[in-house]
Amino acid sequence: MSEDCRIGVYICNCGTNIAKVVNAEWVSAQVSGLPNVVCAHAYKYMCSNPGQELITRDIREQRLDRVVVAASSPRMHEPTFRKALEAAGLNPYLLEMANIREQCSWVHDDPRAASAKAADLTHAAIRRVRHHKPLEKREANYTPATLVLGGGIAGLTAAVELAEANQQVFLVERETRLGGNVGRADLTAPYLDSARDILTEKISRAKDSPRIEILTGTELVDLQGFVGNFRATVKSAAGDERELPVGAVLVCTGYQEFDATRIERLGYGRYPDVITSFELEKRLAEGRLETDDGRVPRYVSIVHCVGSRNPRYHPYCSRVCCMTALKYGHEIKSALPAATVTDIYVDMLSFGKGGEDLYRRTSELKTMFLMYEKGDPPRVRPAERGDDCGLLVQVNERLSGEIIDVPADLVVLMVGMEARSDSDEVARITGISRDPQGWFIESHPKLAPVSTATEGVYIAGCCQSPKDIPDSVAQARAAAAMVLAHVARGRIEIDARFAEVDDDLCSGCRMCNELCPYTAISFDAERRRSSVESALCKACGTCVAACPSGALSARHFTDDQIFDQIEGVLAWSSNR
Amino acid sequence: MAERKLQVALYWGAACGGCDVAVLDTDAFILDLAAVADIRFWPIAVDGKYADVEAMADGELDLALFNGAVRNSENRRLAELLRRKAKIFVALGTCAHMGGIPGLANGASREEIFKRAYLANPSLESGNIALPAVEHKVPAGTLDVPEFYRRVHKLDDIVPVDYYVPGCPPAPDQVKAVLLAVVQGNLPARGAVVGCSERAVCDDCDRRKDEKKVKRFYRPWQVIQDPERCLLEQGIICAGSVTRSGCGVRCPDSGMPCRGCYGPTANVRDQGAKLISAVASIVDSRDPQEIASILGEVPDIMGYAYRFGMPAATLQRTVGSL
Amino acid sequence: MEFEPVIVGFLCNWCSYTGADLAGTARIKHAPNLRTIRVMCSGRVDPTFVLKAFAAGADGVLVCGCHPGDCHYIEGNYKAMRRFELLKRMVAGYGIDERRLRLEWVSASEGERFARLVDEMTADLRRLGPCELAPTLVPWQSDLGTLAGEAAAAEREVTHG
Amino acid sequence: MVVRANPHLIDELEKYGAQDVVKCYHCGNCSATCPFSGGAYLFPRKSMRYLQMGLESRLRGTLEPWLCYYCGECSDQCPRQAEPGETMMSMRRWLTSRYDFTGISSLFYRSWRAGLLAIVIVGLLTGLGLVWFGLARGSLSVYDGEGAFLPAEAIHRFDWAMAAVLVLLLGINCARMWWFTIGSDHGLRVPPLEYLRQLPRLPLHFLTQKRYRECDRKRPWAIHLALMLSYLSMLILIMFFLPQVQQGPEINWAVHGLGYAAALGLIATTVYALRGRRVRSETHYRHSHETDWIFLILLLLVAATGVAQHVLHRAGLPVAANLLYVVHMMGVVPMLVLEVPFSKWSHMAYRPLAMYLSAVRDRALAAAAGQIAATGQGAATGQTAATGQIAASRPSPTAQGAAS
Repeated sequence: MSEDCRIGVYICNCGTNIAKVVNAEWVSAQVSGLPNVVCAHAYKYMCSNPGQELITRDIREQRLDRVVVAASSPRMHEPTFRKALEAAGLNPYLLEMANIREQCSWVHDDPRAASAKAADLTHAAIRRVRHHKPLEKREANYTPATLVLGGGIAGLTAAVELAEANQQVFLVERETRLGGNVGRADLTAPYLDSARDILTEKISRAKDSPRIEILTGTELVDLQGFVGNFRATVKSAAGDERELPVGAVLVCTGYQEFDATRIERLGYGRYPDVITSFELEKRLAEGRLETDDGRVPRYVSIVHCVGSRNPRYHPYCSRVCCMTALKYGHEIKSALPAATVTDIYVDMLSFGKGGEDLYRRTSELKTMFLMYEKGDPPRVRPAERGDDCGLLVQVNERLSGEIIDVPADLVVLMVGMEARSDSDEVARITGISRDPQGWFIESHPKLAPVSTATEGVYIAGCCQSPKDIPDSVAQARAAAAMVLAHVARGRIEIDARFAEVDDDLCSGCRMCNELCPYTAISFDAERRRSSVESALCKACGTCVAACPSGALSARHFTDDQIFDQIEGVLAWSSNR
Repeated sequence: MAERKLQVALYWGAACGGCDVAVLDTDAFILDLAAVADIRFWPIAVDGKYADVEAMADGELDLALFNGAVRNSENRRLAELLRRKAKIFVALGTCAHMGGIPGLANGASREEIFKRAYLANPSLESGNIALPAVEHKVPAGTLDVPEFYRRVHKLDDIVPVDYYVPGCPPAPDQVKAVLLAVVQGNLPARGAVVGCSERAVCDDCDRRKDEKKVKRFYRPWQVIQDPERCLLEQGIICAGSVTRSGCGVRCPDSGMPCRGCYGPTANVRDQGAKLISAVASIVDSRDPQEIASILGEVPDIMGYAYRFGMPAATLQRTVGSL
Repeated sequence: MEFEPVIVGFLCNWCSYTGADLAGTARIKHAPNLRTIRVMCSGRVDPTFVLKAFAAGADGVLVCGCHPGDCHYIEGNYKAMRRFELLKRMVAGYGIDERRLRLEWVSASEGERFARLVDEMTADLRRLGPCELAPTLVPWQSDLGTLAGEAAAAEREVTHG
Repeated sequence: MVVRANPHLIDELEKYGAQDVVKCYHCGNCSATCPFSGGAYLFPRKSMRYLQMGLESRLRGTLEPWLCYYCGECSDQCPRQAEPGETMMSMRRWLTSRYDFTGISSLFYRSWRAGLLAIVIVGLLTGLGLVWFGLARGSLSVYDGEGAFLPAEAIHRFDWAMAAVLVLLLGINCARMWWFTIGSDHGLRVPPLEYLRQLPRLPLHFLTQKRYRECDRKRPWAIHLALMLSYLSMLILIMFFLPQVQQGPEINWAVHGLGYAAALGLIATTVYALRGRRVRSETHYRHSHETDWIFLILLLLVAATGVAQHVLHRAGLPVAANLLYVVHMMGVVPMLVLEVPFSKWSHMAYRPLAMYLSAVRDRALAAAAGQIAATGQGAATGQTAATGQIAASRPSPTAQGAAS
């Protein structure tokens, strides 16, 4: 604490916004006698230019080295007043704000109680600001190379996009071929274009680009460093390791399909004519739409939501299956016009461009649509003697309330998407968090859909959640744009607020190591000390709260600052 | 004439006597000490009367070592007296430092303690039930008994303390080092905790520390422990991480978790709060029910958190509420 | 005059503090008894802060964070949840009524919920009265009378019982 | 009970005029917009569902198609242009063919050519018979009285004989309708008195079409009522007053006045309907099955020739009048013989009967629910009781109609 610091206190009337309920003059009088307070003013509009000039003038003339502004929420005007401090040559972090508008005058009616609260909050700010220290933002270089993890449609798109902008790309794919799950499909919904056409174009552009180094049969085994300065270690199938210096990592690792044998009553694995959507894709692509024993199916039943939207398996919607199933309706009908197609679904989710139209067109092909209760999937059993079909699908049909048997020669299961079984490993290496279903979590569901908690690591495609090709491509391009924005700036700025370890106090207990969601804390096994990589730290302070020996501290949210704030808000309440 | 000998007093307040034994455990050193010091007052080892101390001039003693907490008016009287008479007043051992084991009595009110000790005790004999009274009239006159305070106090709640030597008991080597420092006049700034490390026990503990994630907590007897691995990682609540080192890692080395007798490190304000914060932080679950059931296995939170420091805790328990 | 409790609130910057600001911009009136301290994350709330607030005279402490799964720092609120599990037992161990300490999830959009939460807790604390801690070094003769009566009763029990 | 789906039922119904059933995705707008849908009778959606799923036995047992008058509101509101109104219409055709035990109905609906051929054959046979009968007994130049070519008494007897046959055929079909909808439902116990108690509904609905009036659109009801009353008047005149009708040449206003009004009504409404169907002026005219055209043209033909022979008779042209009378009868006979039991005219009987049977069914369900509640079985069979209570507390539109 700076014992002899000089604090200026400014209480804003905000026109009548604050003054209507809070007596700013009274608050000013209350705090003016507090230790270290050199001057205290109430003013009409602190955020106005004259208001800011009041601060800058006092800083110069009264040699202030701390400033408290009691006004609106710091979320609103902290940047404004920090600039004012900077303008007067004071470090911007020597400011503290008391929120007496949003959290006081706007929500209270009683002037007496509101003024008392405003005084308490201002008092706390004064107590706190004494512990503030000048903090400096820092900068680091940015390595203009990018690691793209995964060679599916999202990874290919991002890699090509970055290469077109003259950036070096390392495209790492665990499998031996590029293309991912899109490469397993025949046609795409809703316009029935060939999946192969879509892919071939991307793959050849990637292969032709001199800026893309394609590393198939390779996986990421380690990632160190921070945004702009990562060191990625990749390992080939042969066991060769290689370190790649990159500025950003795009994770596009995709999904895996649900294992349909888990839902026993669907009969997958028991009856050869119960097949998955991917198996049907293969038959369609080969032009061999027939049953296991080579017959032409007269009845084809398509069961939706296999593994999806079912609390026992996956609660979410896999998003592409409805459209794919409708697509099958078309493909089956065009291959076998006499066949009857039955779509057994939970809800038909035909959102998005062209979706509703595909649904309508498929229903016009006389597809029979049956609705089942989620959590009560249909039961498949062999047909009885005398039936004109191989299987019977028993459906508890929701719209009619009837239990019906549907004839089937081929049952197609629309297996849902699930997080890859290795997603935990990828998440651990790259410092991404996963939701309870294993999907990678974005920074903000609406405003930062491809960023992650680790700056410089982006996600695109189905590794984030199930999505269709257009959405995957859009995300991939968005992630590429995020990378290019960093490249354009050339350098990265590191926040002045972060946690730090006092090396003299750390006993190497490792309590904090696993707490950091950003893997900013590393442990030096030789010295037996933990340390924080400040560029990775986002200043949440959870490690500080846990540190049992008080070796960790949070810059700008230190224990001292908060303790004095606690004392400050309560100092007057007991004798008021 | 030889240099003036060091004038020394030792006293015990609410204590078990272990600290006095720790002083004796310095073995032959105590004789060396006697060579350079006059032990003016040490009730456990040397005969002496309070009146002798009262008769001393203020500041006449160079060093007073006070072990034990302040439980009653006699403890207080002697603490104040020795403080006045001594140039250097040292809180020796955990009880004087933080309240120690006697401090656990702050978990109960004075009335509860009295009831248990004097009214509802199976060993009481009929016709012999009495409560201690400060003054008691007998035919020969009035007997006075020290007043039993509402709660146990650490020494510096009562009088200013110059140095703290933590430990229950302090390690003899550490006691020796402190005495030597006084003799040699090689003392740190007043108010310091001496005879220990700035870091936590983990720093000196040789057990292997990995990443901490705990799914279940055990009491030491419930599990066969890996002697090489951090006890906390095995689910045994060890206070080593919230406790100053200096003891020589005696407990963890012998398979028992640290109980925290050396007190918190300098930056930690509340050892118990930090212990629960750290222990809870490493629970490996995000499910509220599972978290509750894992942490539900931890018994007697107040005992674990404040085994040696209840009188030094941030909050002092409301009287009579338990 | 009716007793007015003082509540110290630790609000996370991203959800709860923003939610409290939203209550302001929406002019949702609520009790003026909360004194907010902004922290970056509910995971920053060291149990010591809560004990300190009680020790400094707070009648109640409210810790607010993002809803589980919604934490700006991914899972800081889960750590707050875990610590709270032991902290509430510790606070009870101090003899403090459990209603004086609450951990609640308030998102950035829950201005209304925040306001009702503050009202509800204020009302609870008004009923409970001030949170008092142990006075120090109080002479014990004051309650000797009651214990002496009990001693006499115990004596009779042992003699005749 | 598990029922087998028949994916081909839709194909079958398409022959009866079903349109775009496959487009329906069960949003329920149609049922929400229909003023009659409610209680135990939710349509058109439920019927659409049975049809899409091919639950033939379920569909055969429903009364819903008959409770619909095809105002067309549902088809207009359908977001997918699935034409529920027209589907209900086609289901009425299909049900007519199911009620008919001879299979003739099915044949006519599935092949309009066969229907037309039958009409032509019956018409020709009628013509030949009447000419043979007329020439054997009287003279072509005498219209009425002594030596008349087609004496009114003889025609009257013929009409009654024909009517007896038709009533018998229709009666059997009505009995089958009862069996499909109520009789074969073993879970349903109808208190016999209810059949009597609900009986007044039959003439009420037959004569007033009062339910049709409850549709939001009034014009179709007015046209339908005019057509129906005109036809009924004409039927009464012919069945009971044929000799008086045929007397001439003077005009007996007591009889003929009604006849003129009826003829005018018939001609005006059929012309209106034909024009409507041609230009698709209203929703329910948008789709026309071949049998609709045949029916309307035949009706117009019969009405026109009836008027013409009457006028010619008054004009003192007995030969022409007699010849036209034969032509008239060549239309009347096939119209009655083929349309009444086997085709469109049968709805005259089925629709009021459906109103009546649905009311009976409602009462039976309400009684069952009451009994369950009274015997305290409600707790054990909560589901049934609850369903029953819903049926009881929310009477179907038919029951409401009766109450008002």
